[in-house]
Amino acid sequence: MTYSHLTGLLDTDAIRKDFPVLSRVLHDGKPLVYLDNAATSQKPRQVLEALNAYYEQHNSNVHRGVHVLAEEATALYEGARDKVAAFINAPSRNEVIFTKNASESLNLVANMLGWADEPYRVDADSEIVITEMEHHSNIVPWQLLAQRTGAKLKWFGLTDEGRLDLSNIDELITEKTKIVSVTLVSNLLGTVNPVETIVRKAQSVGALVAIDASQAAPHAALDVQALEADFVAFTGHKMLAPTGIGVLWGRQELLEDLPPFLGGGEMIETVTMGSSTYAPAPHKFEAGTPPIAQAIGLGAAIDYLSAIGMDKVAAHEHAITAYAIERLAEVPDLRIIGPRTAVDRGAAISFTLGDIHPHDVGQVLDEQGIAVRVGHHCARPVCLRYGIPATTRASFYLYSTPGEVDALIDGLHHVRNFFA
Amino acid sequence: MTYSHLTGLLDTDAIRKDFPVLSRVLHDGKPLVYLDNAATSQKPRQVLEALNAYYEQHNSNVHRGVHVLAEEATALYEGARDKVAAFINAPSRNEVIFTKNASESLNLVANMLGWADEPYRVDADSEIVITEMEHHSNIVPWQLLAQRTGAKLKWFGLTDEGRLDLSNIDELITEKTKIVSVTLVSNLLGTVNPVETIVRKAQSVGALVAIDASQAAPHAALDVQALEADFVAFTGHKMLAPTGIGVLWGRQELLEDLPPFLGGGEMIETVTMGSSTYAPAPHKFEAGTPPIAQAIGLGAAIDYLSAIGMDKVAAHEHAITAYAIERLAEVPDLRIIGPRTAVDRGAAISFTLGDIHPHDVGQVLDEQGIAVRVGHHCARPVCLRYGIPATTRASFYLYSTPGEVDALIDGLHHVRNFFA
Amino acid sequence: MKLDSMYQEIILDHYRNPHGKGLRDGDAEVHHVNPTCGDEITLRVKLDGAVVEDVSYESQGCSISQASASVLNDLVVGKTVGEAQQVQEAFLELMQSKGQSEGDEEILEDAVAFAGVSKYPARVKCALLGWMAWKDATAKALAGHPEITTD
Amino acid sequence: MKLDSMYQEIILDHYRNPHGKGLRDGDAEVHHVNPTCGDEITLRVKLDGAVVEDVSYESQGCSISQASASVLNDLVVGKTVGEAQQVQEAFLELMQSKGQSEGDEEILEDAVAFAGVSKYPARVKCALLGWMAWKDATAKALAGHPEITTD
Ligand SMILES: Cc1ncc(COP(=O)(O)O)c(C=O)c1O
Ligand SMILES: Cc1ncc(COP(=O)(O)O)c(C=O)c1O
Repeated sequence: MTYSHLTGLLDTDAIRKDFPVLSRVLHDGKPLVYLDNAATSQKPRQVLEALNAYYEQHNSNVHRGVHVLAEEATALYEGARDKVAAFINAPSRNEVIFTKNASESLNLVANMLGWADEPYRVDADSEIVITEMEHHSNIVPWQLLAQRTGAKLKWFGLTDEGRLDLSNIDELITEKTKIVSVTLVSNLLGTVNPVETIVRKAQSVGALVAIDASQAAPHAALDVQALEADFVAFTGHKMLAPTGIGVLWGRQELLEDLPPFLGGGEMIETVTMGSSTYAPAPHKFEAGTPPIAQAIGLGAAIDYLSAIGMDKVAAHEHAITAYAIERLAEVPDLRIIGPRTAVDRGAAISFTLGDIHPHDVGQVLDEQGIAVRVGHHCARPVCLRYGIPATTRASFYLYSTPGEVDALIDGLHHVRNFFA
Repeated sequence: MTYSHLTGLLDTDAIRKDFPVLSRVLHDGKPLVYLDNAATSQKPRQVLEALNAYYEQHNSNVHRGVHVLAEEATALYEGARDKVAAFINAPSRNEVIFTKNASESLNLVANMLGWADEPYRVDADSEIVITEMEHHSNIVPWQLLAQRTGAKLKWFGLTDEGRLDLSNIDELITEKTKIVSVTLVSNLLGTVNPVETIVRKAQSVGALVAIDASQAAPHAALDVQALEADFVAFTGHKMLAPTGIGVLWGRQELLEDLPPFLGGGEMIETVTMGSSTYAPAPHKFEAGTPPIAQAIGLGAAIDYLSAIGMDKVAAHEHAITAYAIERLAEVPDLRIIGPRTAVDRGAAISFTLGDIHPHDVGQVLDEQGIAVRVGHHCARPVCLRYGIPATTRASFYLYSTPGEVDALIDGLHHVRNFFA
Repeated sequence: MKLDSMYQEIILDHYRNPHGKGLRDGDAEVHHVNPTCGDEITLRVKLDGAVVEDVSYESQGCSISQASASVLNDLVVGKTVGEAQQVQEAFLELMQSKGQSEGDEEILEDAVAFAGVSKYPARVKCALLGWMAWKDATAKALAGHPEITTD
Repeated sequence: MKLDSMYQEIILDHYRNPHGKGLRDGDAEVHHVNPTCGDEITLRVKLDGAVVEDVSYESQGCSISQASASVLNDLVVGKTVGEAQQVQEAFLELMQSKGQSEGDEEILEDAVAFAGVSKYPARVKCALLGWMAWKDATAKALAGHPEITTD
């Protein structure tokens, strides 16, 4: 096969050498074809080296020490915050809060608003707006907040094409809306959402906007100032970084006004038994020993991505995704759940294959070394919306190749034969 | 120097070879003397190898995949849960919840009780009991809970010797008490607390007991069944494991009855836009992609500690601590804050040195390669109790040597001369 | 090929032509979900005294969970509750064997074909979905008939 | 020895004999804390028109924070608020220089001795504690005297 018609591909031969796991061979000789990147990404050697260097030379608790290791660890940890701030074009490094994952970031927002004073406080008169394509991590925190405060939860529905249905935006986002929380890119459908429209509407009624960028930050340039949202959440493990690290970016004035969530070491200014005052953001929201090594690993991941260039990463994935959509059309009985074009679309493609259950599809693909994810992808409402129990999802990243797309297509033919 | 009078010492020559950072040389030739173990421990090669092996060979998201990597990652992650369960003698592996640190574990308990139904619910009629020697991470979550529910926060005071004053236990723990949360070992004073007395009293009034074992789990055998508490929290980074991983153990019936805290992927049974049901514990309390690699690293740390034997670790630290207390007595103007004997005492020793501020003590020690922690050690009420702004703290672990104690003593003499 | 150890011909046959599928009259009904993958089953048990008269079900899931419900129907209908419980326990044990057991063909009949599934941790829950639902529904049905003893 | 670059003799002198310590009459009072180490200062500013008449303080902390408050007192008392603010800014700049600046002795006088501290990130906050408190207290005092202009 030649892929000369695909433009914007990265030099994956070189890139793949940085990822040890990609040379794994499975089941008697099948090279790993890792197409489960929307679930988690693989880690380049550069990130592992940053972790090892930290643990082997600088490991110490941060912020409170005057000894060399403590100063080095603090400089590395806070240096990672600088890298994140630059990566997302944050106006201030103090707006970058480290969490354990995107789920914690989103729960942090929900809980801050539950305990906030006016005008932010979510209470029985408030409305919360989400969408039907959210990941469970951007649904359940709002359900819990609604249950606990009496607020009303509303949501945008989806079109048959797998896009947000904005037709009733004026009914959904009203004077009662306190917060709108929406994903930038759907992890199941792959849809890239027109969040500007939502942000503009929310601003007009004085509602806050949180953006779940978990599937966006790894794949394209993210500019929190251009987004004009109030909060942006994402997760390290999907963008070449270790597990155990997430980010919440929030606007400085908000972070100053909103109450803390978790209490403990590091987030205080002064403590007496009777009461405490809190450190300024971001520390106010980072209780306890933070995920130090993991933040440093995220910094190294950002260095890696930035050296390649996020625009180039996006172009590569766009080419691979377009090619995959084209080739998936060849497979009989295959139905893509989500946009069937590569326009406004991320690199995750969900589909059904006749009435072969995704579990079975995934199992037979696995036997050929092809790793895809099957199930509801923590977005069960999307499956309900499209009347399917589950999907098979192939998702790409900067190291994915057109050859891997071909392997997937061959694999799917094999699946069909197997269950014929 | 010969240390033949010290009994129970481990073979630290062998052990130290496993810890790369311990061979670091600072400031033109001063070997690192790492005495900041109560803040965080160093990591043995075996733990780093477990992390690297995970990332280089098995990295995948857990629980929802049918492909090989997902199965391997799940087996490793859940295998780590088995190791933790065995390490603390938990009746069931399902009682082991992975968090990001001890602070999150303690906040999780406080929040569960705030949102619980009767009989666990903490409300305006309830009382919460802690102690004056708690780490901020076991103070602030309860202050927040008290503020948010109207409950009353009470606490045990301290004796001049640095022990819990239990004389008014019957006034403190009453029929109104819903929860008593107390540290097993103080991170500042080093005191080991008689938690059995507190547990018995709490049981007699039907209150729950949470134990902060952050400074206990790394240093001696921990048996949650023998403790008879309801919750036990600890943190990985202080026990040879990576940053970014903590544990909450809770009794099964409680975990079944109590509501979730963070919402998101992994913690659900089924989700519709209107409402969700939750997975059984421990998953109910693990929203989002967990700290997979970090849990696996904790498992490797537990393997390392268990191979040596926690009783031997405890004996080693006891010998070192006794020796340090003996030698610190030689330093003029040095006042130990906390028990002045090695009985019922952990391996953290805080002290003041005349009126030389701990920051200055720490800085001058650092110049000699000696890493101690200075400040209030996230336990400011203890400093207030003893009328001091801060302390210098030296804390030992299984790789600490009597020679390092000697280096500390020499260093302290040098500090005195420097500021004389 | 390793895969064949999971997808035995017998399993694929049951999957293509499930036995006893559909909801009929019952003494108790349960709805079980596999939270990790979303497979679902609604299952009814009808008892005739101490005998399992019918097991009817509507389910949605993979070949393994479908086939396993079908085999369940084959194996327990017509048996006394006590006998059926023994089969259920033997099946549970087989599924937890991590590929170490071949299963007792005397008791498990066609269900021994699932031995290969026990090597795939992610699929064990699929195979058990129907059986756990049956266990639960039977307990419910028995609770409504205290006169029936099963041992 | 590297340490000597931090603990200059001038600093140790100020630490042993702090200038202007103790709380006296003032137009505004602030209380600042260094949350990472617990150092505290209560500081009062007294203005006489546009001139800093007195800076009085009670503080608890390390040699660096003590000495820095003492040097602050030396440097700003008697200056106009505008001049004093320039000194404060020069000192802040020096402390943020990460060891890259020696400080302008014309403006900073004794305070150039703190240049070495700027290499120790954990101690920069100690050196700045009193100065930040002074800045804050002065802003408060000025707020009470809208007639005073500082530029
Ligand atoms: C007694 C005690 N409790 C709780 C903690 C909090 O642990 P972490 O910072 O890992 O959440 C610590 C350590 O800092 C501690 O020493
Ligand atoms: C869109 C989206 N939001 C949120 C999450 C949650 O991320 P995490 O599991 O790291 O908390 C994910 C990934 O699982 C996701 O795809």
